[in-house]
Amino acid sequence: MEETVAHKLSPKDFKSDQEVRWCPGCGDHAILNAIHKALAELDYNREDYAFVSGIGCSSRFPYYMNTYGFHGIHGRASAIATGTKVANPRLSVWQITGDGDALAIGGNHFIHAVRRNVDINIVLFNNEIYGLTKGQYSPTSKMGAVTKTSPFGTVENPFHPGELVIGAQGKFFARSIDTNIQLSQEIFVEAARSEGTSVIEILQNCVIFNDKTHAEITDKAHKDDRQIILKHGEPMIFGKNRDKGLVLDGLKLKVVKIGEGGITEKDILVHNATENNPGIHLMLANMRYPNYPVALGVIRNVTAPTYERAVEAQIQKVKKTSALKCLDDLLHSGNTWEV
Amino acid sequence: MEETVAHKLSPKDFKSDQEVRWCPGCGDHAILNAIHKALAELDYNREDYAFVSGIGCSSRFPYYMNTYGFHGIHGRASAIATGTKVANPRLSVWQITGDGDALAIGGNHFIHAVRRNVDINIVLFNNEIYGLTKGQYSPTSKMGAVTKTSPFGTVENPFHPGELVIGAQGKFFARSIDTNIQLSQEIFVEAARSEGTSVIEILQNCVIFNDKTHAEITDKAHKDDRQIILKHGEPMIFGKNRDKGLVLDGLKLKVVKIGEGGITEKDILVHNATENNPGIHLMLANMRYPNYPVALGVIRNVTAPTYERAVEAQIQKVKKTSALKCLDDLLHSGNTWEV
Amino acid sequence: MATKREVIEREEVVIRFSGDSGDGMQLTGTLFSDSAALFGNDLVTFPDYPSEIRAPHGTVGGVSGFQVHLGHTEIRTPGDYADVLVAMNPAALKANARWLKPGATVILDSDSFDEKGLGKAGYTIDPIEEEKLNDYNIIRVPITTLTRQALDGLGLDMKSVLRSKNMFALGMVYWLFARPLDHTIKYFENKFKKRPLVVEANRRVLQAGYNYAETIEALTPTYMVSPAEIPKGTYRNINGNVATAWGFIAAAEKAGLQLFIGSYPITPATGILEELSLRKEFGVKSFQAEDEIAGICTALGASFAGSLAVTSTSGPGLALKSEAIGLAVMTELPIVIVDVQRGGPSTGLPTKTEQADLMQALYGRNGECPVVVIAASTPSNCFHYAFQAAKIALEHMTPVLLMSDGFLANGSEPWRIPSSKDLPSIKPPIVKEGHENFQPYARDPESLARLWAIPGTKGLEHRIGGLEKDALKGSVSHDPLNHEKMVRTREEKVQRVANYIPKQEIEGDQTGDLLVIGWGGTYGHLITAVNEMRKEGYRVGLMHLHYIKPLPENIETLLGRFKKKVVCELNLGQMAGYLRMKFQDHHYHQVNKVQGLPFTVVELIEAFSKILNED
Amino acid sequence: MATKREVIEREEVVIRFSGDSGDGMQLTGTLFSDSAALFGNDLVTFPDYPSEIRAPHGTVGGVSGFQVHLGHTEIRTPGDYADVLVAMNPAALKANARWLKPGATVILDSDSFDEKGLGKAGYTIDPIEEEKLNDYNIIRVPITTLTRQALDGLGLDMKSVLRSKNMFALGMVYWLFARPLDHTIKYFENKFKKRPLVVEANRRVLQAGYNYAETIEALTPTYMVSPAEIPKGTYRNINGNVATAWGFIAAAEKAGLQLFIGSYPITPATGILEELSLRKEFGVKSFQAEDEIAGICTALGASFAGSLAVTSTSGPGLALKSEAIGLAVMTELPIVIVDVQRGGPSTGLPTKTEQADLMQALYGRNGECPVVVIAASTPSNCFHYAFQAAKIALEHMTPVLLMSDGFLANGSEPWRIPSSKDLPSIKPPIVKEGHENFQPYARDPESLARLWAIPGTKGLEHRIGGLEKDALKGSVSHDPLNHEKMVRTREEKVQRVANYIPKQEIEGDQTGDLLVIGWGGTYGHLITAVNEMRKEGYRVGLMHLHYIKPLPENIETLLGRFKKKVVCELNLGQMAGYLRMKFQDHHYHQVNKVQGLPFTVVELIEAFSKILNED
Ligand SMILES: Cc1ncc(C[n+]2csc(CCOP(=O)(O)OP(=O)(O)O)c2C)c(N)n1
Ligand SMILES: Cc1ncc(C[n+]2csc(CCOP(=O)(O)OP(=O)(O)O)c2C)c(N)n1
Ligand code: SF4
Ligand code: SF4
Ligand SMILES: [Mg+2]
Ligand SMILES: [Mg+2]
Repeated sequence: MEETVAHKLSPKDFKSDQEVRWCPGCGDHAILNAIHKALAELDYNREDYAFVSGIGCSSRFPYYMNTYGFHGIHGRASAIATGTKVANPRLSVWQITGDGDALAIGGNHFIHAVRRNVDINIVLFNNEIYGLTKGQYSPTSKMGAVTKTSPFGTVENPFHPGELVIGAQGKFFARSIDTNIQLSQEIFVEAARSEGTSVIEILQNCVIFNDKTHAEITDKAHKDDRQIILKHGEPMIFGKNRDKGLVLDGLKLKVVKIGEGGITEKDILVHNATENNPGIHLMLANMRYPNYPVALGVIRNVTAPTYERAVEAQIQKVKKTSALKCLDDLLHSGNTWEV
Repeated sequence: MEETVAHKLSPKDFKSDQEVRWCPGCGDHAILNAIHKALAELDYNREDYAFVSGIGCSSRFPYYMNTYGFHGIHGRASAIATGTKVANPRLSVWQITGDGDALAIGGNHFIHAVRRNVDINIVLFNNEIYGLTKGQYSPTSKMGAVTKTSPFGTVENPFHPGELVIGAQGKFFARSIDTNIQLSQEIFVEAARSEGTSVIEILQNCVIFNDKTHAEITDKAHKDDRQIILKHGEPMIFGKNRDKGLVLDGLKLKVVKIGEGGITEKDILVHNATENNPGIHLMLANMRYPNYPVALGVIRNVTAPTYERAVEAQIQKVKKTSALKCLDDLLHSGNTWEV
Repeated sequence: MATKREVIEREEVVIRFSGDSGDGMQLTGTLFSDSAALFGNDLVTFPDYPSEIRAPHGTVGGVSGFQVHLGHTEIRTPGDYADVLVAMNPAALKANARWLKPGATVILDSDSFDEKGLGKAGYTIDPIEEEKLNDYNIIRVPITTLTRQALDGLGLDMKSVLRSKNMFALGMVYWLFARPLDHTIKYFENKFKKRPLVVEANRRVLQAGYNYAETIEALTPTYMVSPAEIPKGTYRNINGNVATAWGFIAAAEKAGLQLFIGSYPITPATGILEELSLRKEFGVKSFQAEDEIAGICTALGASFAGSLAVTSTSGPGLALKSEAIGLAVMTELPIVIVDVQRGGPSTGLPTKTEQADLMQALYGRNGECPVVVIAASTPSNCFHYAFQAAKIALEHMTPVLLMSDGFLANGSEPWRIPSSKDLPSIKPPIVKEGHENFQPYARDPESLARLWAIPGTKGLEHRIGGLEKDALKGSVSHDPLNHEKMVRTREEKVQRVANYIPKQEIEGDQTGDLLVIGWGGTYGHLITAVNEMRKEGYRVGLMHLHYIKPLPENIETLLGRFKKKVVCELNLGQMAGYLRMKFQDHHYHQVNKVQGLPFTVVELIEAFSKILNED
Repeated sequence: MATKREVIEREEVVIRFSGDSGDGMQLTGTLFSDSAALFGNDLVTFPDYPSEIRAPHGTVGGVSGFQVHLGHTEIRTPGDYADVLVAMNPAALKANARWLKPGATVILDSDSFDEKGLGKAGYTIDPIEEEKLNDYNIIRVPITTLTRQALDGLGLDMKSVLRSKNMFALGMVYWLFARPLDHTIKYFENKFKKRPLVVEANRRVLQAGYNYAETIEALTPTYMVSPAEIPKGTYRNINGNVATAWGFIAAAEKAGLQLFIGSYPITPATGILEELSLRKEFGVKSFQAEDEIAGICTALGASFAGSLAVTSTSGPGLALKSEAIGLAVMTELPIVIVDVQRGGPSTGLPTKTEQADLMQALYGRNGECPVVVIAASTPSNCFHYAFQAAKIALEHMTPVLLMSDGFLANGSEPWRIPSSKDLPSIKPPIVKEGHENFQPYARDPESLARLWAIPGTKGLEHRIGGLEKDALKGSVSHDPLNHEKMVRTREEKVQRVANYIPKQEIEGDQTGDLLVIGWGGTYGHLITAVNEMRKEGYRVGLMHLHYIKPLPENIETLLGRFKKKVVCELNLGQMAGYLRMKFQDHHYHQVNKVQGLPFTVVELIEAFSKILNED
């Protein structure tokens, strides 16, 4: 619930007095930057923000925000954030988490928050590694990744956060890249304004333990051809020359070249983030290089009732009809007798 | 890995000497029955089965099997089963679990087992309630369900097990109904023969705390019109008169009547359980009454490498190349010096 | 109604209803005890049921029981041995025969004592023979048949008919105690407002049982238990779980805060969550979490947001919450964690009572991680201690562990209803907008409670978390001396709670030969045993501990007043160990029992006598 | 190489390398200690680093240190105070100045002592002034500049150039101790086989540092520390985590079982999982689980399937494993749980050492839930105690908790390599096909270990689980007396382990005035302090406990031999409390420290003297 703000805030109003302790070059710095900017665009008072996190490099985030903050324990941020939001729905609650924090130890709370559609914004810093513990593989590390606990390569399929979110009935999923501050900022604003659980995956670079893990996609030379930035209501066009696009081929997506084989711009799929049926969003979220460009932007943004409002509504309804108004009423309800 | 069995086993060989302690009329009895029959069809020796469970009415299951059994703690069966299978891939490992056990407290281990594709068979007894603790809602209870902990109705979206399995990269998902012993048995056999994590959801009736929760679908009078039993390679036809079918309408499934509007049998979709792209399986798993018939049978069965085999393979590979053959080699590896 | 009754006046009587899990014994017992309470008796009840929902019909494992101890005098325990046993089948007899007083009255459903029934219960010869009950007052009644007859023509299906057998037995028992039926009939009228047929059926069967008892005359003598002389006031029956839930509602009202409970169902604690889920009219936010960890973590989030936060569980769930309790200790947020203990270890005996989580409550966390530990001791005083737990948590900014157990949770007793205005106030150290030089870890110099600035309060934005905190600013600090200071401060803060709680009292003799020490749900049995001993001329006192960490400051003085001390617990000696750590200079005897059952008064008296007679 | 050296012979020297987290101090220290070990010195190392990966450059919070204590005599601690400090920046000086011996040598990178560097470290005046180091041997060297010059023309990028500064400092230190460079050069040749440029760069800078030290002559006198006189044998350096991992590999080989580890990374325990993940050649199945609960539960599944099962963690992870440890106790499956303790409570001080998980290890579970608790005391004896933990778990069919800590885990020392054939055998009670009348809870009458029938074994199919078990059949039992019997049996089984472990020994005086009692990673400091006291004529003994539950049977006798006892721990007194519970008749003094740091020998001696001088 947005309240009137006395003076417009600026990004630096959100910087805390704590020294930022991430490694130089870490992608986290840029994300912090984007959040500072996004909050300055939103209409909450500073005291109405609560940043909640688990444990990990990324989870140090709340210390760097001049708002209320709660640096939790590993994996439990979704639960803490849920409790905070349900207790006080007027707060703007943000969960900051890593791929390990959210999807390894915290996987269960994560999918349950998404299922319940609690109105929190979950920013998932996906560096495909455990940074803070110095370089073990995570549930998003690519199959075969060589890390300190997989010296011969991992033998497990990674989770794809978007796919898991949809499997858990997610209503909002977006993706950005640490270095694309502008896009991240836009997404954060849209996420904050959308009610319900918003999950934003940020492809983040850990310079120390997993440098360049996203380089195939983020590399300057190729990024325009390997990324597609989706915008609701706009055709799915990408490429350095904006001459590539996505179409449906049966039940699958296909990359086509505009102008080749008779394809024109109007053959290209138009992105509808608000479509309730998750089928196409699942396909978009799952697109991977080299077969497809990787989708960025808001992939899914569907309106649905939020958990904390339903809780409040139920309370209001019962309050209206119940005969019990105070503790004494309760104590004397039902069978009593005098001695 | 199947071994030679001296004599063919019969269902009653799998009955343990323990009294079955479920309520009379509970759907669990029929499922037990179906498993006894399915095992008699398979080619494992009795001592090569391990049944692992969590806590719940359903989780008492291992006591009723004359095989190796491990009644674990609430929610952790997927992890225990994973450890058992990885430690000894020759065992046929079955996890028996409830909707609370697997999807509430056990949700994380569940999705991680599915992601890793460990070759275990997970039988999920979905009665949409916590039976053993006497009737609280579960993560699969329908929105609005009135239970002991939701006296005014729940306000949360239920998980759909099939959808969650696909979100976690599931390779095998099937659905049956407690009372359809024949179908359950067939599915169990197919699940056991398919390598990787097989998840089988059984719509189970809890006569005491959630009686008739699936009745809309299972009711004899309507079941043929409200269920569709999918078989790989066969058209998706259903209905008392087998005159209804499924077709694709853009990206969505549609129910049609054969013979109406020019629709003939060959227009009906043919079920391909082995299609890697999960899109259509997601739609099939998500079909719900009254818009659609509920899909039963094996909805998805895709071949992929299993975790435990990859682990073994990596060990074999390293063993071949490593210079260290025994403990003494290890102790003396690297820098040592004499005094 | 002309039969003349032979009536015996009794100070107290114990009756046990017992039958198959599906026979409705819990309801029967509850209805009987409600009537007894309305009549003015003091009473204590004890439900005892298997962990399966419906264990195999007719087997000993499937027997469900409900014991009621009612009296003209003060009643403290559900009674060791029964005067009257209702046994709906042979298994019920088998399970309970050893708990009968010599010569007790046993009402049997003779219809169920057929070959099949006897076989299922494992009887090979005549059960009365096998149990050596020949001299007892055995009343064989074809309850099933008579119930069927009573309902003849009403058009009920057989399942419903059989389901009302219990009302026949209850009717007989009402006659036996000369109690009116109206309360029970009213219960059905209320409960089945929209199903008059069900009301009528229950009424008919109840009346039939009553009439039958009157007719057969086998039940003379009947018992007369006059109303108890207890303090004036308005009373109600209450069990421990409901009392706990209401204690929190009371505390929230007194503190002016919203009540939030984040919990996951687990026997025997679920009742607390269930009761609070009903209380939406008080704005209670009850959150059924995906697991116990989420239960406490959502509660911590709510505490951070300014609610009175509670999480309730039993032993295995407490184990899961360990790590998050550590976070509560480090962030110094108020929260109450309720542990309704059950038989352990592991899943153990989920429906049985035990006191073996004490060490876990005190120490089951990584690092030096002190919390306040409080234990209730009767079903009704769960209200008081839940209230106190919340008050301490909020005023001292600390997690508080409230210990209950299966015996308290499900047991019930009449409770004199307090008035909201007589409850103490609760004043958490909440800071408001405009507070100058706010430091999140600045403390009240007396209590050492830190200040509580709630999100939404302008100008007090700050960050908390699980890493070690700077002693004032609350920011992360790795400074060695700050760490030592904070470790000692957290411990000291908990110790200082001792300045805010009542001194320990001793019941019975204030000095003497034997000090009985107990805690938790054993209170009723201990005080009864102590009183019996004193009647026999022994000089015995009872020190029943409610505040366990910190202990009241006068404990050591009190210990010195008795020659011998004995610590009685339903575990292997956890409180005894704790006292040895704290007050090493005293010698402690132990009485321990780990059977998933309460003590019996008889075994306590025997143990005390033995200790007194040793040198 | 013509300069004549002024050489001082020293029994022992302490050197500390210190710089920014990114300065490679851990590697520098490790290389130095490897060389010292190869040279024949005895030594102990102690790494000390912040919990951020790269805390802000140049700040005190971001300083990473590595201390080496080497000697001609037996070395037991990393040393309280340093003879030589290498400080790569002002923050490193600031963080370590208080740990210098009077007159110590300090090597500074003068390039980093510019205004910016001083500011970041919080120096406002000349640091030498501020730290009162004027009388110290301060060697200012423009290390950055000299490194750059040494690499001139090699074509390295600036980042790589700066990254090899540490080798310049190391080269200087090698000269200072007259140690050869070849071991370190070989290390680089091996490590960067495919990057000869990197090898060359490191070699050049190392040599440059060496040469520079020789040239400036500021470093005279140099130290001569002769090889130690230690038992003959083959030695290697080993840290506690690797030693632990190898202990399990050894146990698996001796037991003829597959080794399975199910773990989740957590500082400072991760090294065990990492080391075992490397050991595929021994068939180790290392499973990185999704969390700590899955870590232990997969291990339990593997134990059920017949593996030697291990799970490793630190305090917060142990808290999460509590419930599953209960399951292991109830199912009586063998498993070793390693707890590498760190500063707590909650997330606490993750990279610092502490001993505050003892109570959690002993009691942190619901119900009466006994496990064997063992603690290692030096980096290298982690091998022995891991082996013993596995042996006890397997032979007694019980969970065993092995306690280590951050100090042991990361610290290293030379270790005389044992031979596989000298290790004891391990014989778990595995039953084979054809075993007659198999009962899953039948026990060895001596040890009370139950039989172990492994899935896949024909004819021995059975079920286990967390509900209370029938004493023989292992099926579910709610029988009250069976429960009491099983609770006592599980406790007794753990107690009987005392019959299979060595008697407790005392080091130093066998009777006397003061018995110092310790456990875990404090051993080195305690024995050094005890030896110092004895040199001064006091009659002091050290009782360092490795077997904590059960305690060896002769403890009480030993306690009686000393007038005073003092329990020394890095917590608030957990072992002291435990001893009070167990041996109430003795009075225990306490020395406690909770700063995330080991004891210093000096503070121990001071505390002991005080206790001895009190009456
Ligand atoms: C209960 C518990 N288990 C394990 C840890 C150790 N731990 C801290 S952060 C972390 C993983 C961090 O990875 P991620 O969430 O991806 O964050 P990143 O550091 O990469 O930003 C682990 C395993 C812990 N602090 N607590
Ligand atoms: C740690 C823990 N938390 C809670 C419980 C209580 N508990 C036992 S079973 C159960 C839920 C059972 O529901 P489900 O898994 O759906 O099984 P069902 O009984 O319906 O077959 C719960 C909450 C427990 N035993 N352990
Ligand atoms: S270790 Fe990686 S994720 Fe962590 S702060 Fe450094 S660069 Fe960032
Ligand atoms: S309570 Fe429900 S699920 Fe449990 S045994 Fe009875 S009918 Fe089955
Ligand atoms: Mg990460
Ligand atoms: Mg269920």
